[in-house]
Amino acid sequence: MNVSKELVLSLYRAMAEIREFELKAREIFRSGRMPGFIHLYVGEEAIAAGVIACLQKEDYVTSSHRGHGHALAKGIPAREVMAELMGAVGGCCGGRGGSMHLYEPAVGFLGTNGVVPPGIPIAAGAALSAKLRKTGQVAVSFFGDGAVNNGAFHEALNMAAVWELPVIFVCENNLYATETPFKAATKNTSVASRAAAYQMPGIEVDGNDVLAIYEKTGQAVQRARRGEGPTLMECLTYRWFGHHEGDPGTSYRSREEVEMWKQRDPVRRLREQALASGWAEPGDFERIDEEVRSLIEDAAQFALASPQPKAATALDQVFCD
Amino acid sequence: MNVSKELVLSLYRAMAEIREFELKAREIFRSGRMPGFIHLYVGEEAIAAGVIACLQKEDYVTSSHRGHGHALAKGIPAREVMAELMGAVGGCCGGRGGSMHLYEPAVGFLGTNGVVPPGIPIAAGAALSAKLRKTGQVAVSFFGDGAVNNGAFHEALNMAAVWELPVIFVCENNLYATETPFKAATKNTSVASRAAAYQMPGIEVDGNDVLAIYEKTGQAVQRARRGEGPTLMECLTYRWFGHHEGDPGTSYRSREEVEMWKQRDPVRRLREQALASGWAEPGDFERIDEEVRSLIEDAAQFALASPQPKAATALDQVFCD
Amino acid sequence: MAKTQSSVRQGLDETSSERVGTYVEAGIEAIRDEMRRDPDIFYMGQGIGPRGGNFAQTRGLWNEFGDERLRDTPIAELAQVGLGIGAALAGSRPIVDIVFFDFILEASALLIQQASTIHYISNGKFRVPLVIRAAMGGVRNTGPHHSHTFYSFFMHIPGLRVAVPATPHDVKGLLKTALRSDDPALFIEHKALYNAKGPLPAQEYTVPFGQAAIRRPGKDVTLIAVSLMVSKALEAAEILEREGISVEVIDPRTVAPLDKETILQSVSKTGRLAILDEAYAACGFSAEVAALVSEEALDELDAPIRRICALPAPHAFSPSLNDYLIPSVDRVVREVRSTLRG
Amino acid sequence: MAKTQSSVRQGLDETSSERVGTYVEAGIEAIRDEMRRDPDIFYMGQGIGPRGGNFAQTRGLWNEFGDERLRDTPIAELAQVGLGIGAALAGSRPIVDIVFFDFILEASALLIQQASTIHYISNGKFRVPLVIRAAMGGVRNTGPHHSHTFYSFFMHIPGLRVAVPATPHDVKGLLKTALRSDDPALFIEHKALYNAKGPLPAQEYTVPFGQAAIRRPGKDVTLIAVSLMVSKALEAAEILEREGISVEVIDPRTVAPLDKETILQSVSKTGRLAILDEAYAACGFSAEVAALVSEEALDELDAPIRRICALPAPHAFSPSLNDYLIPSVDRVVREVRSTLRG
Ligand SMILES: Cc1ncc(C[n+]2csc(CCOP(=O)(O)OP(=O)(O)O)c2C)c(N)n1
Ligand SMILES: Cc1ncc(C[n+]2csc(CCOP(=O)(O)OP(=O)(O)O)c2C)c(N)n1
Ligand SMILES: [Mg+2]
Ligand SMILES: [Mg+2]
Repeated sequence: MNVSKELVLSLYRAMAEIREFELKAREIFRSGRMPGFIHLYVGEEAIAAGVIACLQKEDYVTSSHRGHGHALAKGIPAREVMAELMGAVGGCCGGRGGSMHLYEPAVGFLGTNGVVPPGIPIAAGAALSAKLRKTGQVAVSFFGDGAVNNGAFHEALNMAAVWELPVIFVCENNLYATETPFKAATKNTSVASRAAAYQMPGIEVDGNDVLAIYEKTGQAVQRARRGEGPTLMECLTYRWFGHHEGDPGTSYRSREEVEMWKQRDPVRRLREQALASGWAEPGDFERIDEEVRSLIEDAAQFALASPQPKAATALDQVFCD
Repeated sequence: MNVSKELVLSLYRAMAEIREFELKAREIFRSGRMPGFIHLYVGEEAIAAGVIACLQKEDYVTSSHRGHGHALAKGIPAREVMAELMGAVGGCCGGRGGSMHLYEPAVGFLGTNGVVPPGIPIAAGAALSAKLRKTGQVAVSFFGDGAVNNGAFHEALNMAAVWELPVIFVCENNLYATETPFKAATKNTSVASRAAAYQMPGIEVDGNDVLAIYEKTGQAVQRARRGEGPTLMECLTYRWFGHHEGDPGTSYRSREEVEMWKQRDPVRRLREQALASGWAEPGDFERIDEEVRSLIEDAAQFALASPQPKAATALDQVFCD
Repeated sequence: MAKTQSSVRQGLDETSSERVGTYVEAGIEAIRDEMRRDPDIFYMGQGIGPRGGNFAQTRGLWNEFGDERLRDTPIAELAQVGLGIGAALAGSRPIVDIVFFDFILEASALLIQQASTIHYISNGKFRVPLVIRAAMGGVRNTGPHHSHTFYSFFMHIPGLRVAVPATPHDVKGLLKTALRSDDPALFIEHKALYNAKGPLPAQEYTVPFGQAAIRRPGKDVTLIAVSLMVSKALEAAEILEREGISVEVIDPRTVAPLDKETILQSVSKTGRLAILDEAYAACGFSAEVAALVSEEALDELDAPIRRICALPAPHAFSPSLNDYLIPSVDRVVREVRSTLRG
Repeated sequence: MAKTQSSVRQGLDETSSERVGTYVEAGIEAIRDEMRRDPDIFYMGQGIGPRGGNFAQTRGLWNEFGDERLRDTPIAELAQVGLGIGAALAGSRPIVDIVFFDFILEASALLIQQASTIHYISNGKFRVPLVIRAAMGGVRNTGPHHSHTFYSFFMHIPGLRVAVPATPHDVKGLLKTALRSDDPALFIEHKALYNAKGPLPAQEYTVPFGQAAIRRPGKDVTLIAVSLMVSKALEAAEILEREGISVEVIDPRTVAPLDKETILQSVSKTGRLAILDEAYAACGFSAEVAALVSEEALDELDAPIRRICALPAPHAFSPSLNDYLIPSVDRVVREVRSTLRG
């Protein structure tokens, strides 16, 4: 793969923005000012960044309960994501949705989701629409290892394969669904191998290696755009924190395991790799870190200042017509 | 495999009984005296006969909408099955169920089913119960090719595999679900190959060869009883008639295809094989044919004479307590 | 939805049109017209392509629109509805045919959690122009798994439209409205009505949602019914007429939105209310109508409300049991008559 | 089910017992007792093993009963319920924990088509002693996918029992009844109640299905509520008492079967009825109670019935919207008061 400075820095920037966003969201949540529940993506940033770097604005993404990273990478402004987490009017859904219900048609973002499986068939449906309308768009569905033992995964992958839909199924296998280890939920712990059941290409990739993800996704997107059908991509990764804020995430995972995965930090890894390979300079990264810090600080200020929606609007827009 | 005369004749008898039953049911249905809809099993008899010959009375079976054969082979008397098809009190469910809702706890028969997927998880659940109660029972689920693209198939096979349940999943792949060819419903037309997705043994067998089915099922049952978990078995077969009585079954299938499969008649095949191999004499088969004819004639008379349940009982037994 | 017109007086066979057609033809006609008009509409379901549908409900459409727009699916209701939602979000206008209404349960999670909420939760940014088509109810002893009529589930959920047409005229007009609406809608036909004949105007028309039809005017008692039960209501009204009891039969045509005004106006005229429903009483459509009137027109009632519904047992296969459980014209006559003795 | 006892008078914190416990402890206690007593009971669900449940609703059980009887499952609600039905048919007594009630939709087909019908359709030959456990309702802004209360769906279907306890006492007593019953039952707790405290007798007792509790006697108006809404009803009653309005608060405790007699008796005494429900009004529990009274006690009513329910919009995440949509004590007070002006 030909690695340009521009590519490296844009992937870095995407990951750094997610990392900074999540840490800020955590801080606000812990201060008691954020309603609801949030599921943080720290440790898994390479997947959102690497996959979405291969997409156009018009392409579609569906996401899971752990979806801030996907929303940011696809282009919803950090201000609007953070305000949405607050249930505030400045949020991308006016505060109606919160963390697990982020939507933005302007960037093809078909929603984070409070339910585990639905994003998978919804992405396949968006791909079907693209195919019927002959727009060349592709759809990507992000979901966890917990989703792959669910019936919707099976039905959607089968239909996507037989109809050759332009969709990429990205499994973020972080080894646990809540506290259940993947190996307790299935006998076949290779998600990629399951693609064979649908006669679809299945790819396993290091989920903390943003360049590898970028490369593999690029190939899958090209196949999809050429009309050659779907791909299942398994990205092996790990969440640093608990399942949601409030879960320490330590009772079912050893300290060593967590530490080992922190050593594989995808953000630091790209930076070190880039410096070692001479793709970019230390100053490049420092500048981005600084930009991202102020972007997220601004997002937080915006979100905290954004008022709650007016109660009188609560019955608006239940229907279009 | 060691083929005894006793085995050959009992397998033959089971198949002949199903064949005769189905033809009689068809006759009654066509005479306009039978309510509802029936799905006939003619052409597929070897599967019910061969699989269930490996089971004990205590073992469990779940079945599909095409389930008369399974019910008879598992041991529900032909009289009671035929009367049930009539909605008559003499039926195994007192007429409440009809063809797609045959139940009989005395022989472990957990139901034919009007819905395509549910028999699959229900069988896995019966196997779980057997495992928990340490009874050594196994469960078998019969379902069509149409069921394997459904989410319940996926969820149940995954759970059966990870919990090592004593269950055998028997797919009767007759190449069509209603009028939809299997190859239009999925890209991967090998059902047996899908077992790999669950890390479960997958076996493909000639569904019109009752001895092969008997042998393969025997091995799977032994594995299950030894606590080594589930098996997926794909039996390749064909239905001679339409999807249900009333569907001629000819608009989506060529005459040649139907004819070719009729040449593979599993009943005649066993008979010819047995005669050629000297396992039995012509007279053995003639005697069985005669017995079966009178058994089914008796069942038909019984069913046609059995009255409808009294309307006043319609609200009984909605609850146990 | 703002009501655009007041209720209409319309018997099962009175309209200006001379043209007659069947209920199943009416649906095909609506879909054909709309698919010709709007290239974004496509249709998916089991056996709806070359076969033309289990109930012949898509006959001829595949010949005209081909494999791309008439898509046969595997037996995967969950994915059918899920793909439908995704396609609707992306700008298509899918019709997902579930064939037997019972099997919508396999995908109820997606309708209730996703389709009904996305417009609202996205603050109006997304629309879900999805039509679910299905055929409910019993016909020729379909038994416990193929006879359900639990359309009340979808009335309970904000964000969904539910149409339950009784006539060819309304099938065509309501299906067109559903296909032009940007809201998710369930279009629920009745299996036993597919061969029913009635006026079927050839010219372009729609029937708005939320507008009841007064199938038969009357003054002594109001009888509410939808779908197949409308004809039973009319039969019963006919019989009662001979006894001097004048029954007003109202068919709401859509149950979400529900035309409350027409119901309340009728009750304020008659002072008596019965609801006839093939579904169970508990938390059903009949409960909702009774509750509505007990909230908004209690003072108008001269007698207790009656619900004439399927008796609370699973749908037994046996004809003798089934006929007892499902409301018969006889039972309707008896129950309606009893409101006048109250 | 035959009613074994008449309704009981029982406030949220009046019983003979001195022992106090939480709602979540009460459930664990019931399950522990019954699992010790009956080796056929086992429990499956997501995160209910070593973790002890998302709501701590199985804490300690895995330590005692181990992996075989406390089974963590994949995210596969359909198979969980399907395996539960199969195990029940084979003689086990499974508890299937769905955790968030919302996700029962993923398996509603199996409950409605299979579990509810098999005893009846098999002519009484099979029994399905399956308990579905789940936690409903909103708590700390759980938003559109985690706040549902559509228990009315299961009231609509014959063959299912539905318990919706409001107190620790009833959790323990009703769960024991469910676990000893041979019928499929949904045992639906409320997320916001798990930490609620109340009397929790240590000794053996059960609470029968179909027997309401009169939480507060009164004479001017009957207010029906279940689950979390009982405490709001009592708060409102307290406030109204100060205005001289005496509210009788009735908690049916199970909605299927529903204790009609207690409700009708109360209405015949007060002449006024309001139903408070966290669920939507349309075809909900509140509709059923209103319909029941409009059928069986119309003449007793001195004022229109009121339904005080979630307003018809998806469960918005934003606290300001959510608080507006879900009935508040304020709203209850206003609505109940208005029945006395009617
Ligand atoms: C249908 C359904 N069942 C259960 C849940 C509750 N739940 C939310 S997240 C989660 C675990 C998901 O694990 P995984 O898919 O691996 O994603 P991760 O959290 O590891 O990113 C569960 C069980 C749900 N949201 N939807
Ligand atoms: C969930 C569900 N969807 C649709 C149907 C309607 N249906 C009944 S049988 C059938 C085809 C089944 O095909 P297959 O499983 O291959 O069995 P076969 O009839 O070929 O024996 C369909 C679609 C159903 N019963 N259940
Ligand atoms: Mg995970
Ligand atoms: Mg088939």
